[in-house]
Amino acid sequence: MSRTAKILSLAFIAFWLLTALAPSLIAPGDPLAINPAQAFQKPGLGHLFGTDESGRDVYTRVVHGARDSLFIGIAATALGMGLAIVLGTAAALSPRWLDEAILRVLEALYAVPSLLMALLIIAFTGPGVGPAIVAVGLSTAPGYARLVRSQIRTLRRSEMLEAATVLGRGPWAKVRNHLVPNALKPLLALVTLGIGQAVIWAAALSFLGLGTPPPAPEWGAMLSAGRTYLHLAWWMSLFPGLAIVVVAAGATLIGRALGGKVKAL
Amino acid sequence: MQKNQRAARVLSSALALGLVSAVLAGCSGTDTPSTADATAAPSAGGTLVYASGDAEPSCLDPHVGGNYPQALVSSQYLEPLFTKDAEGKIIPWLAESTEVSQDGLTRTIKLREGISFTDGTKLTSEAVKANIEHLQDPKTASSTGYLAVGKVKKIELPDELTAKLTLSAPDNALLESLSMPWTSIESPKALKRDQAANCAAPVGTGPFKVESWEHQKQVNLVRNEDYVAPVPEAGRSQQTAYLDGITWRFIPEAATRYAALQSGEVDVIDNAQPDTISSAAKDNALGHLDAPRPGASNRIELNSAKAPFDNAKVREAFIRSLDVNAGISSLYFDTAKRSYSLLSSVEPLGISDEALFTTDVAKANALLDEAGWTERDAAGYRAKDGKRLSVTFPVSTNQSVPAEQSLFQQFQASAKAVGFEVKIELLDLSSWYGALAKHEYNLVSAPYTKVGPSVLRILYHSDSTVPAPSGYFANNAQVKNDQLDKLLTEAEQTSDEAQRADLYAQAQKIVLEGYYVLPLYDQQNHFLYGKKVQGMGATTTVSSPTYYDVFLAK
Amino acid sequence: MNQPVIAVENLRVSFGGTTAVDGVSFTLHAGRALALVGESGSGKSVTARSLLGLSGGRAAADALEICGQDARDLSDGQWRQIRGTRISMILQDALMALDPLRPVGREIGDALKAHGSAPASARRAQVIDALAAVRVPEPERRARQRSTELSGGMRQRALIAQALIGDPQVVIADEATTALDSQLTALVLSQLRDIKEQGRAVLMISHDLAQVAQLADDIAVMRQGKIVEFGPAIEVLGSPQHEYTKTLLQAVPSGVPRFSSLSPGSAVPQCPARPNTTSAALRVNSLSKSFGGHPAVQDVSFELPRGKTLGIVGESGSGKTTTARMVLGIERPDSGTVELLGQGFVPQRESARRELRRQMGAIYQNPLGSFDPRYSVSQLLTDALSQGRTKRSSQYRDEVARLLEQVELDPALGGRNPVELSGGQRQRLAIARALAAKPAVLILDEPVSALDVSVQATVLDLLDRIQLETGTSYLFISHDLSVIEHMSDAVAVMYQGRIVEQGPTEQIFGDPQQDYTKQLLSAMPRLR
Amino acid sequence: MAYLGWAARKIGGALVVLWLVATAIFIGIRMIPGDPAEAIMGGPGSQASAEALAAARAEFGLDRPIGVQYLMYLGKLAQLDFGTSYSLKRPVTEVMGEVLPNTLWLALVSLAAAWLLALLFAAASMRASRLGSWLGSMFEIIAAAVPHFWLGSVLIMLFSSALGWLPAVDNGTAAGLLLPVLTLALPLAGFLTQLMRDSLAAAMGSQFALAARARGESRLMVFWRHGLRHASLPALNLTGWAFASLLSGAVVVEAIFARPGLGRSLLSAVLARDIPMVTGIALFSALVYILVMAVAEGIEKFIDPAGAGA
Repeated sequence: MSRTAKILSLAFIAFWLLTALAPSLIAPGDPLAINPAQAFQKPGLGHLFGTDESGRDVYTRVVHGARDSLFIGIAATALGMGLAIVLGTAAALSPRWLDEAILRVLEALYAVPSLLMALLIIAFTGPGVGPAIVAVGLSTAPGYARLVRSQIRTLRRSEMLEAATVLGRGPWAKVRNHLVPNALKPLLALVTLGIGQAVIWAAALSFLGLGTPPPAPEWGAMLSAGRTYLHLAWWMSLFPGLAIVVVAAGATLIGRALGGKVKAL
Repeated sequence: MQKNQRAARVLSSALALGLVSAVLAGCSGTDTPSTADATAAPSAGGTLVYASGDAEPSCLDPHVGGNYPQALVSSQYLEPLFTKDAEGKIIPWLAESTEVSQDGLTRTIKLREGISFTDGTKLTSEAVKANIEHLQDPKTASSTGYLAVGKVKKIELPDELTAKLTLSAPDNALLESLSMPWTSIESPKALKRDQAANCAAPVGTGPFKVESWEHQKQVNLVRNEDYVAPVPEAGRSQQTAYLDGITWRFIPEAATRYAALQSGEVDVIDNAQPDTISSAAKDNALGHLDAPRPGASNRIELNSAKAPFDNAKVREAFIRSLDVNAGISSLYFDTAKRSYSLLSSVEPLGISDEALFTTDVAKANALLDEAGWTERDAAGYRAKDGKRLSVTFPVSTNQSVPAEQSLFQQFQASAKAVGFEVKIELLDLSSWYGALAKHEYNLVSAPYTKVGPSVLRILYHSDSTVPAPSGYFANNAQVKNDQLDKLLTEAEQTSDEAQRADLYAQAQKIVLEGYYVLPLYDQQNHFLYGKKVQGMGATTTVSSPTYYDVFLAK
Repeated sequence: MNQPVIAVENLRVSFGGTTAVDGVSFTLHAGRALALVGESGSGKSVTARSLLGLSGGRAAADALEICGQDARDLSDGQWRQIRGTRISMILQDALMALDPLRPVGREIGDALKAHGSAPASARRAQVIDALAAVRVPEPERRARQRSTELSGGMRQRALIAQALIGDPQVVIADEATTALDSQLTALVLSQLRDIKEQGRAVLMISHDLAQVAQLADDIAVMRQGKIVEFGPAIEVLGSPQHEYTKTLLQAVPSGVPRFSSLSPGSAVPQCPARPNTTSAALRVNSLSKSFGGHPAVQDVSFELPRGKTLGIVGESGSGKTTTARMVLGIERPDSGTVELLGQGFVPQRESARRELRRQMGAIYQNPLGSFDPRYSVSQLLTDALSQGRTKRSSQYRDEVARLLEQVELDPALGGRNPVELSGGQRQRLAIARALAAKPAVLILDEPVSALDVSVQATVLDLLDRIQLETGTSYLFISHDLSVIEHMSDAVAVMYQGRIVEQGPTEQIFGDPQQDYTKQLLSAMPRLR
Repeated sequence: MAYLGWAARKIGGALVVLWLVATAIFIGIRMIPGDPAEAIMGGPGSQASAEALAAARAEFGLDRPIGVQYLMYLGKLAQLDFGTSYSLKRPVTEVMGEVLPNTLWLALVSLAAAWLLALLFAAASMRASRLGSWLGSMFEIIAAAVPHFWLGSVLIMLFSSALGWLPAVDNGTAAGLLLPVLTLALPLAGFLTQLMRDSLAAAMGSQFALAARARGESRLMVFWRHGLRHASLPALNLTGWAFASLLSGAVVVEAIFARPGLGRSLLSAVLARDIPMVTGIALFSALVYILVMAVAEGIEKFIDPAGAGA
């Protein structure tokens, strides 16, 4: 990763972290404050991104929405990755039959497309943030798990570990010094790629009315509300849409800079 | 169980056709409200493409279940026994005449001669019996129609065209009930088929018939070439419909539906959104039909059986804290008129009282103080004995359009100012019914469409607080008032029109003044149509448009 | 003399701002072979590719004639007319030079497709003829196979057939013999000789003078984009004028006695006092291993005396590497034992032999894979010195510096990542790491096979010096007979998983007993 | 013979996967709090009659031990009996038979379109200047980051509402397919381009490409014969994932463009808590996924029998 890329990535992450943790620093207003008289204001000096149907400031809402959207994306990815590390490591280190069994489970998870899986879970649990996280997490897990598995298997057979054996390193030292850090590095790249996608899927669920309930300023829910007024107030859906694109594209760029390949998704 | 399950609805405009809803089904002669050049002579031919935003019905026979989307489509191929004239008076349609016995317990209906179903079966009194029995058969699983004919105990057929209905109690709403699409008359021969076949293609007497149903996409209707109008219209070039057919499509996305109308892919859309109605008004190419539904107005009910709304002061405080008008005017672009009534504006017996609902934040605060909600918690909400003043508001996403959901969010924000915490829960229909059945609500908005003021009995009689075996009850406000019960029962049984109006007025006053209900506006029912479409305007008694008079300009 | 088929005058090629070829001139005549010799980056490949219009950079020349045609301002379309029909190219690695996803017959036939509209059946026949001409058995079947399904020899032949099918007058062999074992090298050289004898001109590119000597009529020695010496092969090899040519010649190990320096300026102590002990550092007793029922190593036994070098030589697939891996205790033998310094090493439990492992180090052909990619040079060495306890270098700074010095690496490289090092530097780093624990035995598996001859010379000199200084025993595995001859005290020849012959180096190379050994030696390119 | 063994392994694996999905759904239904019969009939809101509940109990053996219920459930599925959708009142298999072809067609056309777009972009980026290729890579990253639901609305807004060039809803013509296909294909093309570009660049810079050029082949021929194959391998490898993401996208796209299909059926089935329908759709989509994977693997094996390029 080049120096500029590093600085830009860190700035990008810092910006969104700040936005998510202390949105009031960037947008001091109340994202829920209504003002029907000010509904459907065009973007301008008073309202940078315009206002929505209840006169809420879209800019404030987009900024405050970062927390929910990113939280769902990060939580879902963390869940998927956690599950993937457990399953992938288990598969890589297990005897063949168990490896096969875990692979089938992963394939079963894979065989139900992510949004379908989310809907399936929601069919059982009802809508909400929790099910959205579980759904997106579960459906991303098999992709990560396969990577973890192949990564560990490759590493196990690698010359690097052979060399460590030859140098007289014990099993614990090999796992701690070489296996884990080297297996984690590509995962880190993939996680950044994955968070972007998880944000999109979570937004899709909110868009379908099955994720974060309004009036919380989650981006997908804002888009969902905005699409009704697409003819009248394009800014209501443009800006949350842009926020999703910026986060997902930025995450992809960072992931790629970290050496991640889309391949493993 | 039916209350009216509309999948999505819209707001209304002050424009063009505000009055059209009073026009009767098919019985026109009334001028169709018109787009710029409504003077073109009717010409036959062409297929109209209709785009519905409602969920696709699972059955095209409105006897089964019985919701508004079914009413919309079935009005094209089924006809009821009665309808309303331009003044809102019930008149016979498939029936020729009717009379009721002195005690109000025997209703005789005489049918017109010379009308046939599209399967060739003649319309006879046998059909009336078969249809009412079909509605009452539990296997049909009718909810709306079932309630409508609930008092019919026995049906005798003195001759081929006469049916004699024996009732369990006098019912002055029976004719209104029999004017609704959910009690339309179908071919008795066709009703004998299994339910799946009947659902796929019900057989009626209407100007169109069901040709085929491409699930999830469209229902194809074609002209009934043998149509006989029960009340013939003078001056028509033909007695059958002008259109060759109607393609009845399902396009759930409001924006897509409107885009398709703009680009001319479809000719008529329902569930038009407020903003599109308002922009269509500026667009000379598009016509607008505003047809508020009859029955109850759209309103929020406050559950008086549960704290904190068991206290009338708290109910009033909640209602006074809201600035309803500002929200409606901005969200609905002045397409929806504020209502202060329990009943739709098309119901002549409805009464209004604006003074009860004016916004008064100071009074709201005072009332809450009086009711003992004097503490304030960390989040700024009022509390009593450490308990927060919190109310739950389950909202069915199937029954609430985006503008309405936004309105509720605005209520949430303004109620917070006086110390209410309103928890809006957006639920799918199934979970929403579940929440209601379990009494997990303090506020609820449940529209109910029915012709006539007898809807008041269904909604506010204490009997309606008793759940049906399925858990459903219609009295969501949980009003239990002996005097009210008495008024509602009497109103339904009297044969004196003036007395009926007076009894219903007294009943409405009790409900309104008890702050059980916050009326919002009529049940919105807006249609937009393209320039080619001429002759739009006629509707059924439940305000669903009919297309007998409609033609496409060349 | 007749018209040259290639005449180049003052050829200059640059990439961006860097000049890769700087004023090269030569001529090449039909029926003759010219060798362009130099180390990696000397500009020889770029020069050759310029003759095909494929230099990839900006090329200019005072004259560039191909078969009498001025090729300086040809359009891409005109170049395509020349490529394959007048001048063609054989690339280094047959596995990489033939598309692994396409049948070789199609690959060969593409050359015809590009140049004419012969019907498909005629093309197929021609392809099969071409394969038969380079002595591919069952050409019909082979034509349908992909390069990955062919054996090494078959693949090389297919590659040559691909270059010859358009009947070109000039064939460029770009490192066509590099990294091949001796048998394959001999095969390719004989094919090239056939090509020359057919009256075509051959331009051979190589870094190895010994191989060039087998074929070339003329030799041009290139360095830093310039030809530093040009002349008939006999003269250039026999009495080199330029210093650089001399260095290249000196670097060829074949026939150079042990401990004689191969590189200028390297200080191998002259007359070393070598321990003359008979005690074995490593004793290997009848190791056997089979994979999926196919025996890979059968009954291999040998002894490595302390302070000496045992060379194991054989073609690829002869079982050398499997043997090395069993000796290292990475691969578990089906039967047999290994003793290190008199103690049992294989088949002991890993925990039991961990202490003993410090006595045995390993060097691989490609050392990069054996380094943790996250570690810098000094971290790698610190990790080795601390027995894996730390990679922070502060505490071991002096020892790291000493190790780097021992393998003649600039201590300034300590902060670099191994990826940034050259091949020779990486191999030195691998040696330094192996030496950190002061082992008694080093297992060297093809340690110099990936290196240019001149770099190979310096690494071999380094290994010599270390052995003299530390008395470390080497098990030296290579397919390269000349390297084995130069480095080993004793040699074991492996063939099909067995040791067919072993003995002192002079005996094996001077008086081989087994037919296989004789055959192997006859294919060995020699300078001296 | 090798293919037979491969097919047998595939079928075996597919059955195991289907069994796992079915089992997960079975467990899911049992985990819904309350009466499972009510859950099967569509949750509390279905207000199913007592008779209907009794019928459901008998049909699914809910009064029997859980093991028996499970076996009955599997037995029915094995006979391809997915039951009757309570919300549509029609057999699930019949509904699937209607909607599945629509979704498959949409997904396949979109997959083809995404491939085509990705190849075009990847090929174009080979010749592009530094700025051009930077713009290209930004474009592909942004395309991959655009949510379907937003793109669909914007496309309708632009091409139907404002310009009136393309129909917003399916009208049976190719033009009606254009917007939904673009909506699905653009983000996917963004992903595929990222994949293809690397391997295309590797192939075009490889020794065999040089050898081909040295034989007299033009750049275009090298692209056709070598670049394309190598570029398609990693993307082919990802076909299963791509197809799954298309099915996910179909849920949204079918809703926006009013197209009948699997996604829309699922969405309404979920909203109606129509468990037989949900079960059927989940199993059908798993089956489709498995089939698509098998076909993709077959093509991959055909292009690259030795697994050399993967």
